[in-house]
Amino acid sequence: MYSIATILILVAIAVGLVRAFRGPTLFDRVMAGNMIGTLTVLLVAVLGFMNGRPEFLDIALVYVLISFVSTIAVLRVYVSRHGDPDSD
Amino acid sequence: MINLKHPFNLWLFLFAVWLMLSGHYTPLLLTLGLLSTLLVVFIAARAELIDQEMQVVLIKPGVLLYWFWLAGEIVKANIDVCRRILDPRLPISPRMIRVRATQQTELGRVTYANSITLVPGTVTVSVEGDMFTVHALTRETAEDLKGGELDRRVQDVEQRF
Amino acid sequence: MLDMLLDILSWILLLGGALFLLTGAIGVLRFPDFYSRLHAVSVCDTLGAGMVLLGLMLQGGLTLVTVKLMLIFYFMVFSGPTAVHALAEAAQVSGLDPVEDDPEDG
Amino acid sequence: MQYLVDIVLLGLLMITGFAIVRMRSLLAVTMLTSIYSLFSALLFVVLDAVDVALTEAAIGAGISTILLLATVALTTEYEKVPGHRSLLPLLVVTLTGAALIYGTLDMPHYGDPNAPVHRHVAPEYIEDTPEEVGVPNVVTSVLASYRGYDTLGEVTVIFTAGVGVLALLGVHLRKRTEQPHDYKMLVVLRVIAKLLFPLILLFALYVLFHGDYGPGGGFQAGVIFATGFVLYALTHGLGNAERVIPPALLGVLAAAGVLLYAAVGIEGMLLGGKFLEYNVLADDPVSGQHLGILLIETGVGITVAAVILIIYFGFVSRRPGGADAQDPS
Repeated sequence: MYSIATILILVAIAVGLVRAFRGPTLFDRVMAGNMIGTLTVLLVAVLGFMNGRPEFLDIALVYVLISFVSTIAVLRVYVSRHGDPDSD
Repeated sequence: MINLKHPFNLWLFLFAVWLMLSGHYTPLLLTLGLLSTLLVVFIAARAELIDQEMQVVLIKPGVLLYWFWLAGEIVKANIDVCRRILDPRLPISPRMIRVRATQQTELGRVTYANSITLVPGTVTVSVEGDMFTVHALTRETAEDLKGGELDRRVQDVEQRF
Repeated sequence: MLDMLLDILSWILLLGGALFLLTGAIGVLRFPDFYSRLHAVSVCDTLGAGMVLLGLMLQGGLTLVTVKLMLIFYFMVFSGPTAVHALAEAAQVSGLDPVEDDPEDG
Repeated sequence: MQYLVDIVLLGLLMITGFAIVRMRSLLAVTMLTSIYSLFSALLFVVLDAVDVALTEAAIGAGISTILLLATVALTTEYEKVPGHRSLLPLLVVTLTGAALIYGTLDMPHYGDPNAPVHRHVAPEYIEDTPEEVGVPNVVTSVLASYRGYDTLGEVTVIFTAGVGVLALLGVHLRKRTEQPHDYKMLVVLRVIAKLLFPLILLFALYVLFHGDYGPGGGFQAGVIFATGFVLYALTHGLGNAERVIPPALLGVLAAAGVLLYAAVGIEGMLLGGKFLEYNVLADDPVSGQHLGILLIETGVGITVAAVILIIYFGFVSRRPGGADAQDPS
């Protein structure tokens, strides 16, 4: 069961990664990164249970807190610099 | 009801979080926990963060009811959005709408804004004073939000923080 | 008996949550513009994450592990929508226009 | 199952790596780098290297992304399209890679109990830790106790990095043009950051003091602590952040951490032991070890947090809207 959940989350990460590559704007990439962050947190938790090592949860907690800060940082840097969205 | 406006109560709250995280209740670690929480309260006080708005982190009975109601709304909205994702025949009709928030305090407005975002189908795009710009995925979610039930409930829960 | 029921319930939550996560990811890929994709991210952040964590909590039982899962959920409830809102606001400030259906009655 | 997860994650890592090379927008590259480090942290989790995973989580996804962004903000946003053919570099890289892969053929398999690394000092560390050091997390006992010299060296390196950044960028104490309206707009961010800030700091301290039992220790704790302050600076303005923790104090703290570490070592000598021998710090060796590890981890945490904040403030305070990016001073 944990394995099925793991596989589903991995597929979801891969799908999110496609959006991160495609863009087209920077915001799409940040959004994809943010979503992959959430998925990673959950995957770490599931893997912790699968391997019987629930102390993995500390890592998940760090992620929740840290990935929030880095998302905010990208947006603050971008908005303080620019007017128009980046399309590449 | 404890009020986190007071530094001591913030300390109490943080110490409770420490106990939940730690899992080791030896004298040494309890002392370190005491020192850590005191340090954090000191920094928070220096940063002028200890005020009424800290309250929202507490889970109180009146507020809990609101969260449960919101959780129900979130589940319903999720199922709707997921059907639209998976079934190409169900159209989406995205739009930007503006709604007025009737909450008195900044905290109330933030709660409202984040509640809107939490419910899939609506995302708060910007907050200017009491006017919110919201992106809605479909006409129905937009109408729902304009109906103002969420706004009323947040206004109600605002008094209980 | 109760144990088994809880076990089954937790599997349902775990798998259901994972399916919601996948659906959200597909939505992020499939929806036509940035703003509508945000709604798909919300699906992941709310129901997907919530169900997976709840499923794990049932597996953890009344232990400190469950408390930590609750803390993760608690942080997510605060940080998830805030990040999505910050993204939307940044996009709007930088002038990214949404694709709109009949905006005149919006 | 284990292998499947390994292979998928490695694949995702590789794809992300290629995408990073191909992209020209540096902000997009920064985003992908942070995704890359999410994957590598996941890989560490799968490989059971919990401490490394925690470090990667705190640094790769957090502070290094933030510092990269600060750098991009100071310099330029697009990578120049190279004017030359990249055929020769490709050839060199391919050959080196092939040589490395050829080299791995002689290496023992992953997890082989007869591999040289598992037969040298590692078994001693693992077997003797419970009675000699008495902490459940062997990684901590190796880093902080058996190899305390190395860690002291590393902390000194970090301290030096902080000094280097100070020397290059300086801390600009001139009055910055803060735009208060800029922060008024961010109601939601500001309120939520206010709630999360104390919790992040508390979590950092939890990681610091529980390094003996689970993943974590001074290094990770310092990074998380600094990230908390970065969040505060992002949402409440740099001016406010510098008021809460003045740059002058940061310099003192960075030095104090290293000094605390070294002082623990010298205290050991004064009490009749060797440098960084913790056994003599208390009546019985195990509690002496415990105390010593706790103190040096605290020292590491203080230095790391202070240096990261020095670097962050150093970068960001040079940028009132990116206008002085070309300033040659």
